[in-house]
Amino acid sequence: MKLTRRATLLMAMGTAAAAVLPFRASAAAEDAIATFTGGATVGAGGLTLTAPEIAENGNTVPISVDAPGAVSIAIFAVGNPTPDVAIFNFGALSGSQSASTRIRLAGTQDVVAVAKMADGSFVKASQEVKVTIGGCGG
Amino acid sequence: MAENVTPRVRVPRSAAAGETITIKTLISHPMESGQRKDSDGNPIPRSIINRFTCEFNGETVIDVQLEPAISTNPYFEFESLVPEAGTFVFTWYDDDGSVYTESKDIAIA
Amino acid sequence: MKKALLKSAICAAALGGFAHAAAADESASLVINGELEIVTEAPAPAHLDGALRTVYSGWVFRSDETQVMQMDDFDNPGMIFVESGMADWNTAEGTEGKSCADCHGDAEESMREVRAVYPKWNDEAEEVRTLQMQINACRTEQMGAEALKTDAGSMLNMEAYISSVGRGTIVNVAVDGPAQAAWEQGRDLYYTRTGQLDLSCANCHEQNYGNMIRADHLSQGQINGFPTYRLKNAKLNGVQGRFKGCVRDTMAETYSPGSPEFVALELYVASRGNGLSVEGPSVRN
Amino acid sequence: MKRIIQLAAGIALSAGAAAAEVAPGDVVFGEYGEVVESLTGVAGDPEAGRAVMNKGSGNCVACHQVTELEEVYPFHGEVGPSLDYVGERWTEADLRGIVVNAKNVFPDTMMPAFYKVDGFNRLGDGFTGKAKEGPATPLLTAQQIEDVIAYLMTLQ
Repeated sequence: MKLTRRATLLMAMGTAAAAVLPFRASAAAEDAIATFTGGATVGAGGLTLTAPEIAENGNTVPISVDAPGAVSIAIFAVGNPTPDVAIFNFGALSGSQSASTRIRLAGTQDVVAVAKMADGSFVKASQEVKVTIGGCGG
Repeated sequence: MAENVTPRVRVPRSAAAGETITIKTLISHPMESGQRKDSDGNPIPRSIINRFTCEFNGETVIDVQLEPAISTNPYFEFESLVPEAGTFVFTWYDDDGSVYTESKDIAIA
Repeated sequence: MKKALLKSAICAAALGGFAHAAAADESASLVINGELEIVTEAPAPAHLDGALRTVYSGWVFRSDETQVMQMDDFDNPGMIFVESGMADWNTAEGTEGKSCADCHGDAEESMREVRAVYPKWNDEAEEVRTLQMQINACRTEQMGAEALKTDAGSMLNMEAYISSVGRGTIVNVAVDGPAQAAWEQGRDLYYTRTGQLDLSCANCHEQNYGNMIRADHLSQGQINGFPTYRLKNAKLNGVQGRFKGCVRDTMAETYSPGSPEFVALELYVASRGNGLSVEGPSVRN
Repeated sequence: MKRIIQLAAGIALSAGAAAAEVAPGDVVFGEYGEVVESLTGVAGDPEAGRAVMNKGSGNCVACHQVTELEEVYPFHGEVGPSLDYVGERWTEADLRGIVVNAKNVFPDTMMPAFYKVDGFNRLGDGFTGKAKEGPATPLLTAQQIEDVIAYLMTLQ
């Protein structure tokens, strides 16, 4: 990914800002999550989100989700300009309701996973991923 | 249109009937997010893989909706039940209308 | 300023710069695909004259997540480019209608020991050649094909393929004999400060490896893992392109990939890793 | 970099008003590399100096740890010493000397000179990798250096 110097700088500034402010999902993130849940109440438990505490590069961040009994799991990067990341829909032959992938994070932020369970209920898990700032360059 | 798009999958050659196996997939693709600008400051249009599916003998294993926040060269790892011998079919759908597929047979050991 | 204060300050600075160079993670071990053992730590070669006691692959400085990506070829996105290189190896090109395979056969056998000894003196041409220069010599002189651009696309794919079949062999670049003059030129460049930031390779990668520069964990700058897939730009990166990036970040006028200066520097830096395994294509941040 | 150039241009334009400003070549160093005189005659602004510590400006935290800045500019380097209590350990003149040209104080230091325009090897045009046409622009302006010194003096 070729980032312009300016974009990199903006990203770094974004990171700094994210670090100062206490976490609050952006309106865009809240909307994206609500679109997935249909506005239903979201509980906790039964969903494991695995992400690095510190990502060496925000361009390629490995993450995993696991929610036994889920129908689907959506992932959101609440600090990205567009918070949606992916939705995993599990079919009849899924061996487990788990998946791993690699995602892009535009700076330090919370990654949120929301699972839709077989009974129609929703659960949520989130983890902060600190995206590093390089020392070199302007 | 994205160039040199090549799908890759890793599936065991055989499994016990009813066993759960791990599958890995990787497709070479730039996943152009639509949020970047070229050196002249013009936006580079979005061009991503937007959906990935895995089926076994016609039944869905997983069906993934991808957004631009999925990294270049999209990678997935997931698990599948193997009730019988058969064929996995993997399909990637590109924004530009291209569809890439790969299939792998699995035997019952 | 009091003289005593100055002395203690110099002492503190020296501590910050040298004694503090934290040890790399000596417990990490790299085994690829569960079978291919990679030497990521070795006694420093004698020609470093004690500048380093131990040499470490850049792999040991990376985070757990990045390390894991290199431990399985399916998880290593660099292998995408190896596949392209492999296809090119078997493709006839140029006026002679020959492929690499026509002369060299199966690269897994014929190329296994190659990456470990490059850059290398070429008697006939009377020059030190990087692996990329040798690939182009083959193309232009044997195949009648066009030279590939240094450190770009197809060239990096081929270099990655040739590196991949040499993984696990021990880097053993010759520093004496006819290569010695270029090696010395490379050594001088390594220790020469450049740019408005006035930094040499050694400032970061010899005096401060193991330390953080902002959130970057400084490595020894070893190149046994090149070409390397960087998470930063999600593609293969060549050694000399990487050199260029580093020199640029000292706010200097860089040399160009393929220049005699960078060829000499590649020889010298490669020789600093004598004793480590060939590792390319590696995964780095 | 662009911003630094603009700032420098601004200073050049207002050269008349900033007559008191000391040019990089005219800085007077003491026996141990210290610089007693303010570069501008205008008191430094510690708040502005605090901002200079970050990447995109002085980038001090790339190498130096400052506890007070951990929240606002996370991830600090370990290459140089911590700057906590630096205002107790050094005088203002010492700090000014180190920021202007640390090599006058520590000959082998890795720290760049932030107010120096000559004597470089292969001087580049910012971070472009291309040669710089014409004279160098100092990494920080005279006032930015005064601001940083004012900030560092608050670290007590």
